[in-house]
Amino acid sequence: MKKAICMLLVCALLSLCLVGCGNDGNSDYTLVIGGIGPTTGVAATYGTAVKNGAQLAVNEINAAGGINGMQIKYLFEDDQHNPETAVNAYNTLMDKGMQILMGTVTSKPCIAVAEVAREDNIFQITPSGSAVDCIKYDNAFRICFNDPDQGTASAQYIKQQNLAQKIAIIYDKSDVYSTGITEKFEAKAGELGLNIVAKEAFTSSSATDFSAQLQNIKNADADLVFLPIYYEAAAYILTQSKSAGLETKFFGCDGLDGVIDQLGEQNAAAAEGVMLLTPFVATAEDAKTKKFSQDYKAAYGEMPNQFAADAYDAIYTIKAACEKANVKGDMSVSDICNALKAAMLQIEIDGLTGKMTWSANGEPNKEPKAMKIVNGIYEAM
Amino acid sequence: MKKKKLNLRVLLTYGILAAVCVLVFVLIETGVASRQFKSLVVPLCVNMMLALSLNLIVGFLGELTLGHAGFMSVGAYAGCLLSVYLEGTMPMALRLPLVMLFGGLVAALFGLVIGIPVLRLKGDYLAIVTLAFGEIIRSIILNLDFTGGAAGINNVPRDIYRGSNYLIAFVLVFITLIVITNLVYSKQGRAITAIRDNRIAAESIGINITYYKLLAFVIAAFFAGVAGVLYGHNIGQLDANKFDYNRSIEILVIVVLGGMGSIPGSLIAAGLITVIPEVLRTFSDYRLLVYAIVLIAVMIINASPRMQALRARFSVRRLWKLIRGRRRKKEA
Amino acid sequence: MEKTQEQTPMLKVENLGISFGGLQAVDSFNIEVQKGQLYGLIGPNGAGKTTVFNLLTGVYKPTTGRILLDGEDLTGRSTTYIGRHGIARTFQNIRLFKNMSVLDNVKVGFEHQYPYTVAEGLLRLPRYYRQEKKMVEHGMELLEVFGLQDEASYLAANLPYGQQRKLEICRALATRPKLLLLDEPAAGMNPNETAELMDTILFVREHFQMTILLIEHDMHLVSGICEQLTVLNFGTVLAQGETARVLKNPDVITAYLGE
Amino acid sequence: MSFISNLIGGLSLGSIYALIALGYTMVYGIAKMLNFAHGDIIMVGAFTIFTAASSLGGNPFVAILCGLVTCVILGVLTEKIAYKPLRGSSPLAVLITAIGVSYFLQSVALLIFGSTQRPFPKLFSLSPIRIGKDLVIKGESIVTLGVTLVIMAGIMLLINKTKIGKAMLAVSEDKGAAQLMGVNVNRTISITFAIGSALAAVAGLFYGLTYNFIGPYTGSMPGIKAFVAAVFGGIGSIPGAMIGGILLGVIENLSKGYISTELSDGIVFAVLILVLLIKPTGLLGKKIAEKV
Repeated sequence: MKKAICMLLVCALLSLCLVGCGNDGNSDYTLVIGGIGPTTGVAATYGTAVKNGAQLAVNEINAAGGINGMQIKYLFEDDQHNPETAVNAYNTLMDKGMQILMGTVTSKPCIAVAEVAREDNIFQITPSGSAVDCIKYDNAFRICFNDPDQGTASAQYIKQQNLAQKIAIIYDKSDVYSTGITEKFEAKAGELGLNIVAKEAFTSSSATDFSAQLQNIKNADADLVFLPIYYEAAAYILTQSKSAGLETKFFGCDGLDGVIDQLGEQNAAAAEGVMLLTPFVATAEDAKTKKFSQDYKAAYGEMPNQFAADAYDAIYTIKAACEKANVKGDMSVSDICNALKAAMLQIEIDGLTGKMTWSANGEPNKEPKAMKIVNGIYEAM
Repeated sequence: MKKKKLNLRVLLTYGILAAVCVLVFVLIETGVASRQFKSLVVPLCVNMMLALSLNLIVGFLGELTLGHAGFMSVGAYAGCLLSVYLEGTMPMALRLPLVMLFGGLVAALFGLVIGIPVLRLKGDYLAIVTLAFGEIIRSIILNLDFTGGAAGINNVPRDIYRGSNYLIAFVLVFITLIVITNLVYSKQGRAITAIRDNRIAAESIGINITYYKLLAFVIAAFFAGVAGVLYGHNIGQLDANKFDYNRSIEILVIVVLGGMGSIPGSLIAAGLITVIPEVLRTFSDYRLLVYAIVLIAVMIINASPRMQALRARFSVRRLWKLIRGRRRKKEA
Repeated sequence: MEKTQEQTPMLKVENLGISFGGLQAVDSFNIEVQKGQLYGLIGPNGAGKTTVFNLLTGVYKPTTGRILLDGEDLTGRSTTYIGRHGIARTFQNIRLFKNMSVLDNVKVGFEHQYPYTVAEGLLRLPRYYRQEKKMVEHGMELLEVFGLQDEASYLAANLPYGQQRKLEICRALATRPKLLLLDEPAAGMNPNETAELMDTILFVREHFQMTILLIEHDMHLVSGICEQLTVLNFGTVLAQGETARVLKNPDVITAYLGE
Repeated sequence: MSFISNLIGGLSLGSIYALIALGYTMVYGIAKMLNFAHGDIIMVGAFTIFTAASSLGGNPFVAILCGLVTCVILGVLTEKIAYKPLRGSSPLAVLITAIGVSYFLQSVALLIFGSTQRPFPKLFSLSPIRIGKDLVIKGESIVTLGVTLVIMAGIMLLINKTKIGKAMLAVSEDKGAAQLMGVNVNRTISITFAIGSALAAVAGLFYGLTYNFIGPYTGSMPGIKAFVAAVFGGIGSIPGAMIGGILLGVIENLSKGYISTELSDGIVFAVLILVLLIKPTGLLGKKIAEKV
């Protein structure tokens, strides 16, 4: 009998989420943009940045009259960096009448959602899902660079500038972003005749202590360490390499942006001389970035990172494409998607992360900028 | 007398579960159910299978393992890789059962190979060693080429997600439920429970401890493997990081929440643990906070000795007896 | 005396010994129990009686000596093997399968008598039903012998103490042993219960033609039913022989009463 | 040279594990529960010190005191609210509530401090020791190792020589019997949690000092590793936890240095399994012979 009651309880809960998600019907005057990303769990930093960065853009656009006269209704759901949860989040958003998807933030969940989004033929633009498969269908576009391109570009840049003879790599074995870049970097480096003397891995479960990796690099006598990783782990590596007396150059990709703030004033010295190829730096001097960084800091109490900038650009890209395609509130999700797909190839965005155009495969065409940290701020190289 | 009662309980579990399945089917097919509701169905079934199989080890054999997700991942990778390989060569109706069986068997094989050395250990030592094996499996998968490393496998056919194929998940849950129930109420199941209750006595009456421990371990691993294959064919991708010890702990939470050694308990708790975080989406930022509080509260209400005594006093069965007793008195 | 020569004894133990880290717990222990005999093993606390049982059932492996059951050498065999091949026991501190029903406790004892495979059980093939039915019938028969048939569906943990003891014997008998070892069956019982237990033990011997070796402190029980006795003191045999004679042995009296 | 360097790196990693494992074992050995939230109490301790140091003018001792007090109160409160009602039911039930508490603390920290990691204040300036050209020993590591040793000795003294220690031992053996002998079981368990949580605060301090960054999920991985270390050393054994922690760190670092950084997670666990198969009750665990 107790069992029966419990089973009923489960049913009641299930039906609660059944009832809880009705469509509010009259969406004539709003455009519903959904966002998905991790706002809890170990990847929460990235999801939160995207959520906030996009929110800033939405606020600006709504204050300025919206898109084609429609106000944006911006909904964001947590996926805990889990593909299964991401699909649940996606369906929840669909229940709430999402018309355009801005997401998801991390690669693996993004790939899972891309599969479902294609079936619905909803327009998807991911700010930061950098794995190749994230946008393998024609309804999906992205703002960030993809992983292989970053690997190739980094190797090319190091060769061109003749930055190093002996290169070491520290990468995150458990992360797609990191392994994706590393793979292509190695291939390109081999092609260009760069000498990789050490390839050191870590995983998400051992991402705080790098003494052994640094010792190995020291033994290999490398003069540059390539860091295709995010800034949190990089912060550990940089501080520990200082205290281990390792004196090499460090070179990273867009994931490294944010490292100055992560290190904070007390560890600022550790960031000196770090180089990175990135489309965005929060301390850049142009008016747009300045305003964005100020607004972001005012609203959320910390400096924006590249994720926030990508998300901000994603919303403005959606705006531009909608205006180009003259998207109207009464269009179906699929119609919007078809219109936007065409429009994406025609627009050009001058965003925080550079001037972008898109090709039909969904990849952005933009130039990374090479930066170097000097006296605690980024300087173009 | 006793036999009948037992059958009744089992049949009641089957019946209620079947009724729920039919209800869910009707809700989805008539379009009443939301998409969120539909997308929860298969993850719920996966959790039910995992919980039922882990319950065999934790609840009936009485050993704590923290590596169940490891078996799930082995099965998932084996089954899904085979499925990718076979896709296009045979119809889904043939391929799916084949790859599920394959995934389950590979996981069972791992259960056997790992079980032989580790089942000598007891209690927390066994827990740690199984956790270690789970992490070793993850580490190996991340380092192998054919498993895709960190990128995982992204082209698993998403058969289960499509159309009404979630019904396959229902069938699998039923198979798991029936097999586990049949095992528990058989000679082998009694031996397994006897080992839990008193290993020394069980040994003294000629029960082969190692054999039965392995049997429980292997069958549990088998269904964890099948659950993994089901998971892969729903989400379309595999990622070794999603099968870490946290996942094992999540399954353990379900088993303990539902009551160790309680089969319907596992089913109900799987429902709660899958559905609650989604229902709590309305709390947005406070979602996991509320989830934590709910988990602690349910645990205390469900398992604390004082609450159990209280519940026994006000149980439906007791009330029923009371009413019947009165009626009898009246008749007299 | 002639009898022993013409038939093999049910249990023959030669020169059995074990030491735990230098401590000789049992030393050159010899015993011969004939078929159908009721044999007592007594001795002061810590004399090594339970250790002998643990040696006989393979819980401990002896450092010296041999154990022969009905002619078969069981020395060094596993507990499981011995349990399966003819020695069943009860425990000083009752060890039932507490969260299982009374009937199930007995059915577990049928481990090797009504076999069916895992597949037959999982698929509920005919043999499963046949064998389960036999187990229930046989189990209920056994329970009836001990007057436990009405409690068959109770959880073992919920039985009163005396009935738990009986159930343990019942479970041991379910394995169809050649030799039954009872470890202090009367512990914690009042005189009435002990008297009843004595009847039960005698009945078991008659009904199942069982050979029984028992450890007991209760001298009333020992002198009442045991035909032969071995007295252990500090791990060695102090006296051996017919009950009445052994109990009169001055060494035994000293060992029990102190000097 | 590089071997010694790797060894020193391992020792410094291991001493952090050991420090956490000591607190873990304290609760584990006496209250007989796996406190999965221990790692998160470390995180709370670190954040409290972080907050106190940045808002109370930066006196390190005041900040540390704040951390200690907060953790002790938190530890005792969680025991009273979340664990005590479950005393007497299965130890696994308590394990699950501990996981709930762990989620709870993480979510609260996430809501208050956000997901971004924070740089931990350098409360003391400890200069590294250089031996020769290549050998560098971090000051923090030496202090951590020293503090861990002192704490280990302290706990052993407390347990073996004081009245409350005897009470703890009694409670760990048999709660019911201890109660009958006049031991106040509730108080003893509260004190155990208080000490365990205070140790967590200390661990939080040294974790922060050594690794420089803290976030809401900082505690979970070290928590698991410490659990592993405690079991590795033998459940309930204080020196076992210490040795288990240090060995875990050393094995981890040497396998990274000499075998493969890519497989190091797996190697560490493989060594652990091997050791446990040879010594099924851990390095220093007592072999409890079941009385038949």
